[in-house]
Amino acid sequence: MADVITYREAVAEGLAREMRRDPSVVCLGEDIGAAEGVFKTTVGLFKEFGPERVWDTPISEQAIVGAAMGAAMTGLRPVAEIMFSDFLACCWDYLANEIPKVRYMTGGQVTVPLVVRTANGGGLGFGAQHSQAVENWALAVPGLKIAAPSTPADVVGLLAAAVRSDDPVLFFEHKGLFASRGPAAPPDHLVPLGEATVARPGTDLTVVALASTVPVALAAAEALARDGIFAEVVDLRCLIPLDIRTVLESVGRTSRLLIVEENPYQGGWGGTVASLVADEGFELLDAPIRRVAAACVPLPFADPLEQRVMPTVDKVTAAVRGLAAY
Amino acid sequence: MADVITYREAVAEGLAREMRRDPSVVCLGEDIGAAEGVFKTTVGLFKEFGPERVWDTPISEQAIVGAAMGAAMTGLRPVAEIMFSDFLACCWDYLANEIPKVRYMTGGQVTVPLVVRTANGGGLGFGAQHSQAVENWALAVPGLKIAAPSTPADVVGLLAAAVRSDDPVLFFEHKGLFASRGPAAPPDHLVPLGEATVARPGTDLTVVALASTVPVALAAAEALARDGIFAEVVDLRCLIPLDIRTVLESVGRTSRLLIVEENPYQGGWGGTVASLVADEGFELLDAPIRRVAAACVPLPFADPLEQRVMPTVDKVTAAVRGLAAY
Amino acid sequence: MSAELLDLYERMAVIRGTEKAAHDLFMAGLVKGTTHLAAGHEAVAVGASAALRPDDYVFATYRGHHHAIARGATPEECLAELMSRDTGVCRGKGGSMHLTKASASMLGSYAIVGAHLPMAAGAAWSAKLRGTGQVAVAFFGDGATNIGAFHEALNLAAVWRLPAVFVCENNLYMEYTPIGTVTAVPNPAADRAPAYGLPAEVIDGNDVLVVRDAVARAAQRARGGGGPTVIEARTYRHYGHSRTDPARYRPEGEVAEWLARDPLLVARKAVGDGAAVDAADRRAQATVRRAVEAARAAPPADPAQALTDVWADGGAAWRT
Amino acid sequence: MSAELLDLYERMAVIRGTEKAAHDLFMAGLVKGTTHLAAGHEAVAVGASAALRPDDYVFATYRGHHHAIARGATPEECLAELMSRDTGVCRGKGGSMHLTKASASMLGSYAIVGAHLPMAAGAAWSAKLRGTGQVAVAFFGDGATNIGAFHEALNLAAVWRLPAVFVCENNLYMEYTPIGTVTAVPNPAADRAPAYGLPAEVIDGNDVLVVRDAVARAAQRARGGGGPTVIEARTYRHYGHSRTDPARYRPEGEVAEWLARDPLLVARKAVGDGAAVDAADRRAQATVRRAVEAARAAPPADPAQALTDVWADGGAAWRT
Ligand SMILES: Cc1ncc(C[n+]2csc(CCOP(=O)(O)OP(=O)(O)O)c2C)c(N)n1
Ligand SMILES: Cc1ncc(C[n+]2csc(CCOP(=O)(O)OP(=O)(O)O)c2C)c(N)n1
Ligand SMILES: [Mg+2]
Ligand SMILES: [Mg+2]
Repeated sequence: MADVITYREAVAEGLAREMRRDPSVVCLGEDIGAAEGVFKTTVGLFKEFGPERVWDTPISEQAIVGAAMGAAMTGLRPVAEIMFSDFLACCWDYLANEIPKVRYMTGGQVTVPLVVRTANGGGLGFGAQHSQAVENWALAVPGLKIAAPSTPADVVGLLAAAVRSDDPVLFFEHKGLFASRGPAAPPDHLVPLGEATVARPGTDLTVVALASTVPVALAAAEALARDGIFAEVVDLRCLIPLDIRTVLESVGRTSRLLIVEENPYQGGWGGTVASLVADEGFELLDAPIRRVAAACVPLPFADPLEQRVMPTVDKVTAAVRGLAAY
Repeated sequence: MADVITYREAVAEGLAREMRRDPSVVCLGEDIGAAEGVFKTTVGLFKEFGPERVWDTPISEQAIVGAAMGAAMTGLRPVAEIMFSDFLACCWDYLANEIPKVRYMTGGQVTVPLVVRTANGGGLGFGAQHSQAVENWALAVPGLKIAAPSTPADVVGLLAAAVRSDDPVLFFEHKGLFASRGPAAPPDHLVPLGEATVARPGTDLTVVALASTVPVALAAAEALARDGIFAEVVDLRCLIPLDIRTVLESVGRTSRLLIVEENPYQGGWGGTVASLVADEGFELLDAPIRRVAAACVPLPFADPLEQRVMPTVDKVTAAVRGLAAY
Repeated sequence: MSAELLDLYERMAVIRGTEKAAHDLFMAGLVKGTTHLAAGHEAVAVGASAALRPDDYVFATYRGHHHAIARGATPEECLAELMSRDTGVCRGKGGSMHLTKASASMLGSYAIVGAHLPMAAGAAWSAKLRGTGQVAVAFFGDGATNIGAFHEALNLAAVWRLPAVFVCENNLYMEYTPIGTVTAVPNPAADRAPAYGLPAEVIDGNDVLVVRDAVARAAQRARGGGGPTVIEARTYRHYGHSRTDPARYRPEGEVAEWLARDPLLVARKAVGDGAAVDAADRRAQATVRRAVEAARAAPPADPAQALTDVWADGGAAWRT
Repeated sequence: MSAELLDLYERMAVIRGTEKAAHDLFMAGLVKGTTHLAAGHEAVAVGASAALRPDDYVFATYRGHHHAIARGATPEECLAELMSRDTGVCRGKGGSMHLTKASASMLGSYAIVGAHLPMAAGAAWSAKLRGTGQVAVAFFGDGATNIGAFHEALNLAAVWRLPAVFVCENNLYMEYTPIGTVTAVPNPAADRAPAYGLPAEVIDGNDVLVVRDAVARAAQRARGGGGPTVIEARTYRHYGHSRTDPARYRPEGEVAEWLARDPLLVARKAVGDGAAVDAADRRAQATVRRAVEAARAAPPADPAQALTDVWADGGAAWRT
């Protein structure tokens, strides 16, 4: 394997590793088999594992995720693909009401070890119905684990943890990162669910980011470092379990917190992080908690409009400066 | 009309008022017509307005809300009922991707003046799939207005505003409040969307609540007043538009904030309120922001378990004491 | 007299008695929330179970007491669940709408109409991939045939030729609204089967042997690789939709006609031996009586249970 | 020679030319995001429009350029939209997948498969209640027939006898997967119509007159209170699914066969008068050329527009 791979390749690599390891892992989704995926994230799987392990489905999101659930309850470890995360809305009952609840409401009688993978997020001019960052829908649902990697190695490592997890995991692959590159994952690479990482250490303020906003935050931190402002960037990697300890430790060092989200402010995961810090970290804070989030509008198609709406390096840089000067 | 009515009666009254006023208002939903609604919230409508204005539907949540959308785009003002708010998951595409986005993505060419009413919340032993407070799913979606009244008069007043709104409104009626009573709404009563109200003035701390948690907060405030702790209770009434000004003004007076939500902490609307205050009201605060929310579990069936999970007067009282003593 | 039929009769009588007890306990304030009694539908559950292997998967609805018991949940653990006891089949976390007995391959009762049909397709897919010869059966109401999940599940199961059986319990009503007023075809399930290239049968759902035989045929076809079958069992509920419903919307004549075709009466007649049936009734009553007593005596649900079982590690932690 | 047919030809040629321009502009880096060209499907849009009243409602998909233009959106405003211009039909906020021309009763292009079928039912319901005699038409792909919304919409429209027409553009493929491999019946739309008690026709979707006549019959039935009709128009897309798709999964012979049945060729032959058609082609080319020039010259989309039009008051405020 190459030393450097794309995020897109990492998805296929992560899936292949798990399918080799465990014959009960099966994949299903639209165009994932013979066609190797609309985003080319399942390249090679159909060839290596055949139609008994890689299933092309009709356009039936409820049947895809519902069948994955039934299969997960009966001895398989399905990995279902929902092509764009916006389409989770078409099978939301399964993600909100069925999969995350059945273990609890049966008093622990059944277990649902499945992964739902989906291409999340905007920035590519795909318009309002193919660009959303919808991890917050899932955040409000008890019983789902939520992973959203920002690097190829984390894709592989978190995918391994997700597939091996006996709990259902919603796995957000970011469309805007598919073409990005990074070091390949070492053999048997595993990143436990619920462990954030300090993507860049710093002293002046903490920037909490996720998936697409990690490179944005890192670019801003890089630019600011030239001006002597040193931001620490925390990549959450998962929303559930939420590694708030790492955030609080960082804020303990920096006394200032900025959260960078791709989703709109209202209802965003940053609110959960902010309120935990405003409670448990209140005494650590020397400044208001700020959030750079998307505007509260559907995502527009045209480039200049989309840029106006989404978080950008400039917006993060400005927010960091404001907070550092507070 | 009686001086005091139930919350349940207020729903039917509010609908009837609007249907009398505007012939383009039509209702659709499961068992709402001849049967007058599973929660008896459409009593009298079928008799007064007939089958041309009150439509019984099949069990087809997507068709109900999707048809309401098509009708709203073409000259009607539909009021669709989704029986339990949990079932919004079955038509989530319409609430998340279609209804709130079509105005924006067509550059303002179309308008979708509709209301989706639904029975929300727990506390009645209906189990994991019939008890959720799901307003947070909607909060994360730009383009939906969200109302959640706590009193019969507010039901009537907010319903009037919702039906007259040219924007789509998700209207949460709380199952646990249906049997509660309060003063009837005066004629032509209208409560504008996005105006919170101070349900009980106080000086020591601000308690922000919504729908079912308003009476919980009021009961706690009442009990605490006997001990000389005076909590101000703010009833948000709407999540979008969010009247954060009223919250900030109250915190300006009290310096302390407690938020009481029926939903779990993670992903809850309290996070949005908390982070706004932790930013814009940072200097007003003399204590951490606290939230009393449900445990992060699906709602259990059995009474003692459900009580353990949900916010209660005792939990709020304890939290207020803790915060007041901070 | 057929010993098997007598046994099926007794099973139905136990279910009937258990639900009667649930109703009485509700009235006595010992059952909270809601219940959806299946009284009148017993032949569907018992007949189907008689045709299935113990390891065949069953998925049911909120109206699922009969399926849980027919598949092996005990009346005691079901009543204990309804009464919020720690010995409840779901430890008090499920309630009437979610009875589940996974150890008997009864994989759950689901309260979102139609949601379990794709799950059954998935269980059938899993059985096929694992080569176990198991069949997955979904029981659902007439009202469920108009929801999208029905369509998606039947198409997927048909295309993948899955060992699934889709059994509609057509009791003529959704909650309060007659199914005929909101459905474009007379037989809501069977008339849709051709849209998926599937065979269908409309059967008498109140005759336990008819149900047994139809399900046996479908299960055999499924196990043989012939794919799914749609069975529409015509039946009737004796009570209202749920405990709050007096069911006044049903014409008296219709109710009387169906009560005369009570599955227990049908089976009693078919057995032929009145004394044997009376003895079965007495045994059933005793079974139910013991169950009620045991459930009443059981400890209440443990509030600490509220914070367990979200995750497979047994806990509910969502943050560090 | 029929003047009407020549006119229909020219309309198709304008659509073809506009999409060709869109393709070229994409290659030149002037169109961002994605496009789903309908080249090959023109007869469906133009034939249907010829059969409809100007105030009949149309709902289309992300593959909707042909419907937008057939219903009255100008090539210029469509290309301007694709090119992120302020003069775009949706002011740059929609893009290729969401072309909408509400003033021409073209109520939108929707990018979630199947989502617009219930909307069309709702528009038909509204027309019926308001007594306007309008019809609502939903155009959708073969792949859309397997999603739940299809089922719910057709049942509701049938039960309520709504003035709706459901037109499936069966181009044999979803994105890259042949529809036949994931659908349990050979005609994915028409074979489902009986499940809703609806009449259906499978027609040649590449013959503009055939489409016009079928839609005219269906619209007449709808206006007369006869309820919805399902039309399955067999057609083919000339390009891949979207701009990134070279469509190698399609057998060469199949492609050649369908290109020979290009709707423009079919219409050209039917017109009979080669010179007249050539003249129409030249007019169409001129129309497209002017549109491209105008769109290129138009000002870019205005970033300030990003924060308008969420609410009916024109704004986007969500808090005080
Ligand atoms: C998606 C969804 N919509 C509505 C409901 C509310 N509801 C519960 S049972 C029921 C009627 C179901 O009728 P049917 O399928 O015929 O089953 P039956 O109750 O007659 O056994 C309805 C509408 C629900 N649980 N789920
Ligand atoms: C609910 C949903 N699932 C998946 C997709 C992704 N997708 C877009 S187009 C398409 C294929 C649709 O095929 P068909 O309905 O035949 O229409 P065609 O593109 O051939 O015109 C798919 C799977 C989507 N947009 N919406
Ligand atoms: Mg029924
Ligand atoms: Mg197609």
